Formats: sequence, structure tokens, C-alpha cells
Amino acid sequence: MITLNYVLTLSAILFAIAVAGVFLNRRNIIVLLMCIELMLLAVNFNFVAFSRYLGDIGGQIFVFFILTVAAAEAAIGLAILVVVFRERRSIEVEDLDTLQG
Amino acid sequence: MFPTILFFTFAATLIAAALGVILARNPVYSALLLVLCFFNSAVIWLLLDAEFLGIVLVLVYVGAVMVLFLFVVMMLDINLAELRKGLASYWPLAVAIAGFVVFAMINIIVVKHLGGMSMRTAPALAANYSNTRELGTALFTRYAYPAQIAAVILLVASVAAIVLTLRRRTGGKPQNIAQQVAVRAKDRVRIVKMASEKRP
Amino acid sequence: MQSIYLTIALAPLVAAVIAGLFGKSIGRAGAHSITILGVGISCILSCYVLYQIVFAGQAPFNGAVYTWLVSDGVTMDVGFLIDRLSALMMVVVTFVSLMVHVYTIGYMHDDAGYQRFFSYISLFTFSMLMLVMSNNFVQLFFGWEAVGVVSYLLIGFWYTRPTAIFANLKAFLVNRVGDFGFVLGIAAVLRYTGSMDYATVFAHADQIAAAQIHVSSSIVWPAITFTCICLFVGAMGKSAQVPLHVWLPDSMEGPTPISALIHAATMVTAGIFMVARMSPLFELSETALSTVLIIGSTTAFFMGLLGIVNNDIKRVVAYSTLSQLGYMTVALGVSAYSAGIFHLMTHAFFKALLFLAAGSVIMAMHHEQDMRKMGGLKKYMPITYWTCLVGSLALIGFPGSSGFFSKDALIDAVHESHRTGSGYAYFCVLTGVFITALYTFRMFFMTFEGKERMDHHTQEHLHESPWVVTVPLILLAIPSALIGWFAVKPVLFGDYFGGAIHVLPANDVLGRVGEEFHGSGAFVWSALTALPVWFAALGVFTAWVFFLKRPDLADSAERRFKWLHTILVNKYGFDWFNEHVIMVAARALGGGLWRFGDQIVIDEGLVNGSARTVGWLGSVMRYAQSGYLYHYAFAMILGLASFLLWILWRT
Amino acid sequence: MMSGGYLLSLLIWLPIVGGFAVLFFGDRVLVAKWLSLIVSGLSLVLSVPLWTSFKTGTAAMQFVERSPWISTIHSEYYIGVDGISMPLILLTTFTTVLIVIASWTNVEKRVAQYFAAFLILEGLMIGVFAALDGVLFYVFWEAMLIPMFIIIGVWGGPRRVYATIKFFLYTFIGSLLMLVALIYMYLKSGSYELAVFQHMPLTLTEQTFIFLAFFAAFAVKVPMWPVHTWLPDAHVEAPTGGSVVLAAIMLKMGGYGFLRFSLPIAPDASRELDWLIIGLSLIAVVYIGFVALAQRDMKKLIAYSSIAHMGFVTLGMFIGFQIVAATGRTSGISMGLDGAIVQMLSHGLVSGAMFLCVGVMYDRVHSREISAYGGVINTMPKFAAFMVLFALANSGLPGTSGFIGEFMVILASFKANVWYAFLAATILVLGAAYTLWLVKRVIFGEVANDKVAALKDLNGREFLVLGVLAAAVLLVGLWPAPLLDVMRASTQQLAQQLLVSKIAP
Repeated sequence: MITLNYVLTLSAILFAIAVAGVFLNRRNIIVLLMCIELMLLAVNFNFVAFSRYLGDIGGQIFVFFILTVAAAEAAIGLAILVVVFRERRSIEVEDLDTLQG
Repeated sequence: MFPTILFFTFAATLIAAALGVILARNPVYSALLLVLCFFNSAVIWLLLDAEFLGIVLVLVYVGAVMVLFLFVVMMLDINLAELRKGLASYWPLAVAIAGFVVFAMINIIVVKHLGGMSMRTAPALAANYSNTRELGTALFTRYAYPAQIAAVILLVASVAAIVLTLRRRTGGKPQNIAQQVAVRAKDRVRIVKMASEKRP
Repeated sequence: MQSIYLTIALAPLVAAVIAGLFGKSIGRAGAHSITILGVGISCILSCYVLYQIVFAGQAPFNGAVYTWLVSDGVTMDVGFLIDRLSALMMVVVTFVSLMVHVYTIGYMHDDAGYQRFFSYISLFTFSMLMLVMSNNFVQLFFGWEAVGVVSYLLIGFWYTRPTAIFANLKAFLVNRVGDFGFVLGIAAVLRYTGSMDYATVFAHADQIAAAQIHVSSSIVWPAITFTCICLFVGAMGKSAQVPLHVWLPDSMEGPTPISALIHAATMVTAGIFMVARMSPLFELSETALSTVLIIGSTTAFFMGLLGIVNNDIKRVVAYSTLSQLGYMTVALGVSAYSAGIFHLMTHAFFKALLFLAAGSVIMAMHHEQDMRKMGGLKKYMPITYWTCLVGSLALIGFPGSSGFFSKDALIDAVHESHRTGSGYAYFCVLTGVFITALYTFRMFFMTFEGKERMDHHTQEHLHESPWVVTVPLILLAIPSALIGWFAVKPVLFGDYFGGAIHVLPANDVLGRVGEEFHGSGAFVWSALTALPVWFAALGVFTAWVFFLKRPDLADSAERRFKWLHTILVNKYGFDWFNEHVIMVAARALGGGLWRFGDQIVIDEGLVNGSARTVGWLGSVMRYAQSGYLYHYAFAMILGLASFLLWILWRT
Repeated sequence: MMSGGYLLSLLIWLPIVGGFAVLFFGDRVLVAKWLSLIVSGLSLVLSVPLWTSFKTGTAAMQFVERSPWISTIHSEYYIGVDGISMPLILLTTFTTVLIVIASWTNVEKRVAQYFAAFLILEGLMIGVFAALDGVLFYVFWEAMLIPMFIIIGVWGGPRRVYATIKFFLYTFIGSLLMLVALIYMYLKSGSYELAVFQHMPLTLTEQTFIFLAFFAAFAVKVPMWPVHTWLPDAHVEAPTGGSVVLAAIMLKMGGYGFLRFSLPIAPDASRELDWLIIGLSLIAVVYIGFVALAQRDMKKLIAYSSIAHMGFVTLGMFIGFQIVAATGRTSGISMGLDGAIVQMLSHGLVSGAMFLCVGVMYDRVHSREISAYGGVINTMPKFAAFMVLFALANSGLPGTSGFIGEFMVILASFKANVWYAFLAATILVLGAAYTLWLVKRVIFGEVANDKVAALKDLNGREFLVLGVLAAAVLLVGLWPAPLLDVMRASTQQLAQQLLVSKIAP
């Protein structure tokens, strides 16, 4: 049988991979966005699993909303990316330091 | 037994694909591998009796979001070699942190049993159980307002995306009808009276 | 009766307000008329009150006019206590004040601030009356400070003179040092008796006597001693006792009439009056009385010495005032309060007379005050000469003059006393008689006798002063000469003061002196064989030899005793000390606290320092704000990791 | 609780509404001036019934108005006055009229805004004194900073920005801690009513923290050493009217806060920490007295003298505990409190008058340096008379208002300890020294320079302002009994409250 900890462990590994991805692809903002998607996916795994194992549909509702927000985020993120690229002809993260204090 | 085998198979594929996402040299590969991740995830969600979400993940994510990603990746002229530079130097840190996160989480989940919850198996479902109906009922009754808000967020996001990427071209010659209508004769024609001049 | 008392106090006030606020519209004549009218009313009514109390046997009045404030159950009234002591003071004050008012018409004739001056002296009369008529400590303090303020204004009357405005500030500040003690004394009285009213306080004097004050954890003082010394510090300021005497000589910068009125006859004696008024308290503290005695005798002797070397006619009289105030204080110190008050009274007459005479001379000399430029004035100003002679004789205690009775009785009283310091005091007052005679007749001879040393122009214009000046001189000369004859018996040895002054039987030195008193005539006769009169005669003789007969002797003496002369000319260095040590230190301390404490430590260190710390923190923190997304992501992940760690560690 | 119609509300809101009206009609300068004069005059007239129909026998709040305000946090619009706040409100209305008259011609730019700021400030200050609800108090307290900030920042001197920011930061940081204390007490009691705060039991630790929080707010306002350095700067840079309000009323808020909040809400902590307040007060008297001696700027000198005089206020308020400890009896506590309040009122009159005097000279010579003057009496005799009178009042001359408070506080502090009285009484010497030395250098002497020689004496308007103040100073000095009758019941009740421990059994 698939017990809860299998799914949670899978989710943890997925999350860790995404975290590692953020480090490895620190210059490529597109892959960064993909890593964020992966993280969200890992979170969604948890929600789905708990929802199933605790018998509460609320978790899946939450996943629903996360998907919504993630889609919105991806849309806006990519839009920003396009604008940035248009402005600078580059999507190198290291060029994006206007936030520097 | 069979679902367990399926679970492990797809889980393994998922992890492999995820590793591929972060390690691929070309973002196009990354995007495609991410699509693979989503497919595998959808299958596992099906195994967890979350049919609706599984389908939505494929339809919305793979169908829309990931296509968007691919679109952007291919549209932008990215110097890949430049982007990969310096990747290697960070990998020990990446591995260490990821390792720690995995270790810590597994420690909590497996060793500490989440307070005895982690060995739990899924409760049996009623014969006429419908995940879609359950989800729909909850979404349109209890979570009606949040659902509306989510809709607004999507709307705002799409408007924002359009506004951000909309490019005003300079040098175009659009008509300004209001200006055309409001024009008066004296603005356009000036009658100049001059004393007649003698031919030299 | 109460309306009479109110009229006495308020008439000068009303006159002062009218002359002060509407001086321009009522004109010069209006100003002096109204103020003289006001003070005249006060004077006549005061005499009437004195008559009522002394001869008609009216009981002392003690009552409130209105309630000033009530706080914490303590009622502070404005009220009058009219007994024999205050009635006597009222007559003295209003009489001298009236004389000075009349005199001023002549003296200030050409001054631009004529109305202002009359307003001030009338206001002073009001304040002084409030002081002596008070029945409680608050009003006493009010009068005390009010006379100080009027004195401040009057010393600085010629406000464009740098010396005058320096002197008035000095006078006020030195008086404030005294008031500082006085306020503490009043606070102590309230602390131990719970009242501000004389009657209540004196009735509960034993409560103060029973109490102790913990000055520090190891030093415990009897409260009564503390209280009395604090009160006496106030008296020291006002009555110019060493070391708070420094303001009085400088106060001579003011116009002469006020030197007579304020700085000789009335205000400076407020301290003497106050201590006499507080006799029920002072009697309970032997230590305080000894302090009074020693300070008084020091003042009497050492300040008299200064009169010998000064050449400014007013300053000589001022130093003599200091010395005479010392005499009065000595009298208080040996519990001979009546003698102190008696000397106060006679002194008020003859010293006012001397000052006014000096003023008359100064007028004639076109405001020249240096005695070295005078001489031989006798033939030009006979009235001034004769009245001044009367005053001088009274001052040195010529047998039969008013000063003789008061001073001789005082010296006898000191002789009788066995209080700590009375030996020293006796030495001081006795040699003081010699010194008094010396400087007085030095002044007299240098001014009126001998060669005429003034320049030719002044000499041509020398003439006797107008009647408004000479009449007050004559009117003051009469009591200066005669009042001793009939006042000595009741005031000193009779029971004149009754309950107003309280002396413990053991301390009653005057009673012992009085046992040998057999009428004024006999008193004069017996004094002829006693030391003081011979000391005085010796003093006059010395003055005659040194300053009239053989002036070169004075010069050679001055050369011989150069060191002593230097000390005396420098007034023992009190002024030097105040100006070069205290003032400099205060300013340096103020400047230091301001520059270092406020500007460097607080503003730079704490205020701007904390701002700078925040700024520095910010500049350090901004390195964390690299602007790179992955740094922020890294920070987030680190946070997540540490959160996980915390969960792990906790469970 | 006695109700008194809407008088208090009218007093608070009339000037505020009037102020906005002045802003609105401010295009025409003369209209703005007259409108401000009418509004402030009307406020003064309206505040008179506050005195005349005040019931002196009771410590209860009078002219009470109460209605729900922010119901979610149980905050109410709850105002009223007692014997402590009523005289302060009168002082506020009185001073504002004088400021309006005094500023009639000496503001050149943004005239309407200037007057409007003062009117609004007046309403807010009255609100502070009248508020009986914590939130309401806090709102008025903070809102008050805004007009003052503007007054100094817009019409101030060359370093006005530095001064304003310093002023604002100092007072604001203190106030925020007060807000924390208020919220804490609300969470404990479920109400913002001051009376509830005053009666709720609190442990010593709680009281100590509450006390310190209030201390931060009030000590800055008073100001006590060492958080006083904003005051000289603010005074120097502020326009004359601003200085007058600052000295006459704003500083009193700190003292009022101690009376209304610190003492009754945290009596046990006050007792435990009275050494702190007494120590700082005595430092203020002595240290600041010396510092004032060293000043070269007239306004700074008066500002420092204000700090020294306010030291008496705090000393008088907190001396009570030591009296009980030293004598075992309670007599003297309310004398200290009375003295503190009288000192606040008197200082309002006297220092306000002193700043107006400096303003009169500044308008003519445009310098505040003492060295720029000398012999002013020669050209301005009337002015000199007023200046000397106020200077004497400032140095605590009996017969002027300046004496009463100092005298009572010295009397009370002697009951506690000889040395307190000793140090406090140094103001007799120091106060006279710095004030009269100022007078000597500025007023007396020969005419120092051409500017002084060209001075014109007071005009009718200035004469009126200074004359009214002089009359008030003398009136209070000669007959303070009515004032003390008004506040007696309240101070005695406060003195009772101090003695009762609030620590829950």
C-alpha cells in the first residue's frame, strides 16, 4: 500500500531538487521560474496527499487555488521576463540588481 | 500491490525528470522535462484518487503554462553558453542544502512519524465517490468567495501580462478621430492680407 | 483699626502706582506731591498707631487681610501683626522715608527720571511696611524680596552707567544668596510647625527644638539651630553681614537719597528686625546665636577698618553702615534684641542724616564724591555742617547723643554676656568704637574743615542747599541728638517690647545691665568713666591729628603700613574672590556643561550618535541588499533550513 | 459625573473648524487675521464659563461628554475636566488669543496658514487636556505635533529643518511607547477609559513597564534632563508664536501627563522610581541653571530657563513619596502637587511673556544674540519696564506668579529631605543670575549700536499683549487663592490615590 510517508518523502525530494535548482541555475531566470513551479508542485503533492489520507476535500481546494496563483505568477513572471529582455537584451540575473540597497 | 509499483515507477521517473530540469543545459530541454514531471505527477495524483486535479494539472499546466514557457524560451534569443557559466562552482552548496532539506524532512516524516500519522493508509472511499463532484460541491458552496477571488486574480494577472508586454510602436500614424472632428477652419486656414507688391 | 493699617500700607503703593504709570501726565510737581502725600499719610497714621499702642494701651493687632492661598491645609494669609516692635519700625520707616521724599525734591531736581524715582521710593516704602507689618513668613518674604527688587531698581536707577548696573545685579544676586538660606529656613519652620503664621509658629517653637535634621546619614543637627542659621543667612544677605556684605558699598552707585533710605536706614536693617522678630526661635538655639554674634562682630570691626582708607564720601558712610549693622547683629547675638532694635532706630536717624548731609555736599560739589577734592566747606554750607556734626557725634557715640545711648548699652550688654564668642565680640565692638570715631571724623574733617582742595570753578558755585534739603536734615538731626534721652529707659530697660521680643531669663543681659541704670543723666555720667567714650575721644583726636593737623603723618603711616593699606584698599579681597573665582567658575561651569554635557555628550553622543548608529547599521545592512534575486532566494532557503533545524531540535 | 452640555466639545472643535475656515478664506490676508482673532476670542469667551460654573468642592470630572466612538476597540469620545485640567485649558485659550494678536503683522508669508495652524493647534491642545479616553488622548496628543511641526518647519529660522526633525523624532518616539502602554492596559481591562486604568490592579512589574513607557512620552515633553536638547533648538528656530505655544502650553502636556497617567495609573512604580524623577528634576534645576548662564542667544537662554522651571514641576509631583517615607505623614504631598500645577500655569504666563518680549526685539533688530543689544531701555522704556517685570517674575519674585510654584515645591521638598530643598532652592540664585544678567546686558546700559538707537517703543498692539500678560502675572502672584481653590479637590484626591497600592492582592 502507498502510505502517507511515501508521498511526503517524494514531495520532500522534489522540493529539495527544486531548491538545488535555484542554486545551480542562478543566472537563468527562466529555469528559476521552472524551479519555483517545481516547488509549488511539491507543495501541491503534500496537499493532495493529506487531503486523501485525512479525508478532507479542503486540501484539494487549496491545490486548486495554488494552481490558479501559480498560473498567474507564471504569466506575469514571463511577461516581466519578456519586458526585461526587451529592455536589456539579456535575462542574466546578475544584471538585475536595481534593487541593490 | 499494483498501485504501489505504479507509484514507485512514476515517482522514480518524476525525480529523474526533475533532476533533468535543473541540470539540462538548454532551457528548452528543461521545459520539456518539466512537462514530463507534470505528467508523472498527474499520474501519481490519480493514484491518490485526485482525478480532477490530475487532469487539471495536465490540461492547465502542460497545456497552457508550460507551452507559455516554451514559447518564451524559444522566442527570446538567449545566449545559453553565457547562462551556464559558473554553474559548477555552486553545486556542493546546492547539494549540501538540498541534502539537508531532504534529511530534515525525512527525519520528520519517517523517523518522527509525524506524530504517528505517516504510516497511515488511505481510507476507503464510498462506491459512488466522485472526486469531481466533491471538489465542485466544496468549491461552489463553502469556497465560493475564494473561488471568485481566484478568478479575479487570474483576470488581473492576464491583464497585467498583456499590459506589461504590450509594445507601443513609435512612428505609427494612427487616426485621432476626436481631433479630426473637433477641428475648426481657423485652425487650419490662415488668411493673410498683404499689401500688393510691385514687381521689381 | 484694620482700615488704618491698610491705609498705612497702601497709601504709598497707590501713590507709587500713580506716579509710576501716569508720571508724564501729572508732571514733576504732581509726582512728588502725591508720593509725599501718600507717605505723609502713612507717617502720621503710624505715629497715631504707635501712640495708641504705647500710650493708650491698645492690645497688639494680629489679623489677616485676605487669604493668599490655601494648600494642603496650610493657610497662607496676607495679614498684619501690629505690636510694639512693628509700630516702632513703622514710625521709623515712614518718618525717614518722608524726610527722604522731601529731600529728593531738591536732590533729584534736574534728573530726567524724576517721577520714576518718586514712584520707586514710594513703592519701597510700601514694601518695607509690608515687611515690618507682616504677621506671617510668606508676607515677610514678599516684603523682603520686594524691598530687594526696589533696591535693585534704584541702584540701577542711572541705568546707563556700567558701574550702576553692575552694582544692582550684584546686590540682587548677593541678596538672593541670602534669600536662598531664608527660604530654607521658612521651609524648615513649615516642616516642623505646619504653619506660616508667627503666632502659631512661636507657640510651637518647642516642636522645632525637639526635632532633629539628618543632614547626612552621620551628621544630625538640631532642627532649631538649622532653622535659625538658615533664617540668619537671609538676614546676612539683607543686612550685609560678612561675607554677604559685598553688595552694600557698591550700592552707593544709586542716587544718594536711596542710599540714605534703603541702604542705611531701613532695608538693610530688615535682617536685624527679622531676627528680633524671630527671637522666640533664636532664643532656643545657643549655637545659632553664637554664629550671629561672631559674624556680627567680624562685620562690625573689619568693615569699619575699610572706612578709614576710602576716599569716596558715600562709601565711607556705607562702610560705617556695615560696621553699625555689625553692632546691631552683635546685639542680637547676645540676646539683647531690644538693644539691637534701639540701635537700629537711632542709627536710622543719624545715618539717614549723614547720608543726606553727604548728598547735600555732593550736590554742592557738582556730584563730586572724592573727599580729597573737598575741604573747608564749613563756611559755605553751615546748616549741612552743623547737622552733619550732630550725625557724626551720634555715630561715634558722643555722650548724650542718641547713638551714645544705643551703642553704650549694646557694648555693656556684650560685656555682660557669656555666650561663646562674646569675648571676641567685646574686643571687636570696643575697638570698633575707636575706629568708628576715626573714620567718621576723618570724613568730617576732610569735608568740612581744612584747606579747600576743590577746583576754582566748583568753589565759585558753592552754596548751601535749598530748603527742601536742609529741612529734612534738621528734622533728622533732632531725633539723632535727642531721642536717646527719653527712649533709652523704656525701650532698653523698661518693658517696652513686652511680648514682641522674647528673651529667656538666662540670656537676659540687658536686664543685668539695667540693674545699674538709674536714669538717662546718670547713664551719661557713669559712661564718662567707661572705656567706650575714651576710645571714641581717642578716635576723634587721632583723626584730628592725622587728617587735619598733620596730613603728612597720614601719608607716612600709609607708607609704613603698606601691606595693611593694600589689604584694606582691596577690601580683604572679597570682591576679587567673587569676581575672579565664583563668577568665573560659575560661567565656566555653565559653559562647560553646555558645551560638553549638552552639545557633546547628549546632542553629539546620544542624539546624533544614535542616529549615526542607525545609519551605520543601515550601511552595513545594505550589503545584504545586493539586488540579486538568488541572494534573496538563498536567504529564504537558509531561513527555511534553520526553521527545519529548529523543529528538529525542538522535538 | 456632571454633564455640562457641549461646552467642551465646542471649545475643542470651534478652533479646529475655525482654523480650516481660515485656510479656506485665506486668500485675503485681512479676512484671515480677523477671522482668527474672532475664533480665538470666541474660544476664550467660551472657556470662561468653564471657570465660573466649575464646582470646586469635588474631584469628579465636570462638563462631561460621552458617546461611543470606535466601538470595535471600545474607545469612546469621552471628555471632561477637573481642577487640574481646567486651568490649563484656560491658559490655552488665553495664550492663543495673545498669540494671534502678537503675530498680527510679523508674519509675511502664508499668513492664513500660519493663523490656521495656531487655531487648529489650540483645539487639539484643549482636546489633550479634556480627553478622558486613552485613544482619544493619544489621537489629540499626536495630532498636536502636526501643526507645531508645520509652524516651526515653515515659518522657522535658518536651521528649522534640523530643529523640526529633532523635535518630531524626540516627541514621537516617546509617544509611541505610551501607545504601547495604553494598548497593554486596554488588553487587560477591555476599555480605554482613564478612570478604569486608574483603578485596575497591576503588578509591580507591569506598573514599572507602564510607568517607563509613559515616562518616555512625558519626560520628553516636559522636557527633563537629559532628553531636553530638542527644546532649545526648537525654540531658537520657531517663530515667536510657536515659541510661545511651545513654552506656555506644550511643555505642560508632559506635566499634565504625569499627573493624569503616571501617578494614578502606576502609583507603586512611581513610588519605586521616584528617585529617578527627583534626581533628574534636581539635575534640571542645577545643571540647566548653570547652562542657561552660558547662553548667548536670548531664546536659548529662556528655553533653558524653561527646562529648569519645569524641573520644579516634576519635582513637586513626585516628592510626595519621599515625604511619606521621611515623615511618616501625608501632609505635604498635595502641596507639592499644587505647587507643580501652579508652577506650570505660571511658567506658561511668564515664559510666554519672555518669548514675546524677545519676539518684540527680534521683529525690530532681527537678531536674537544678546551681544546685538544693549541699552534698549533708552529707546524703549515701556518695553523695558515689561521686560524687567517678566524677568523678575521668571526669577521667582514674590508678588508675581513665578514665586508661588517654586515656593510651594521648595516647602514640600524640605519635608522630604533637606538636600532636595537645598538643591531646588539654588534656583533662587541661579534663576536670578541668568535672567537678570540677560536684562543687564540687553536692557540696561548705554545704547550699544545704531540698531538699538533706532528702536521704536511698543506699539499699541504689543503694549496690549504684554500688558495683559503682566496683569495676569501680577494677579496670579498677588491672589492665587482662587486658583488653588479650583484645584484643591483634585489634587487631594490624587494625593490619596498615590498612597493606595494598586498591586493586586
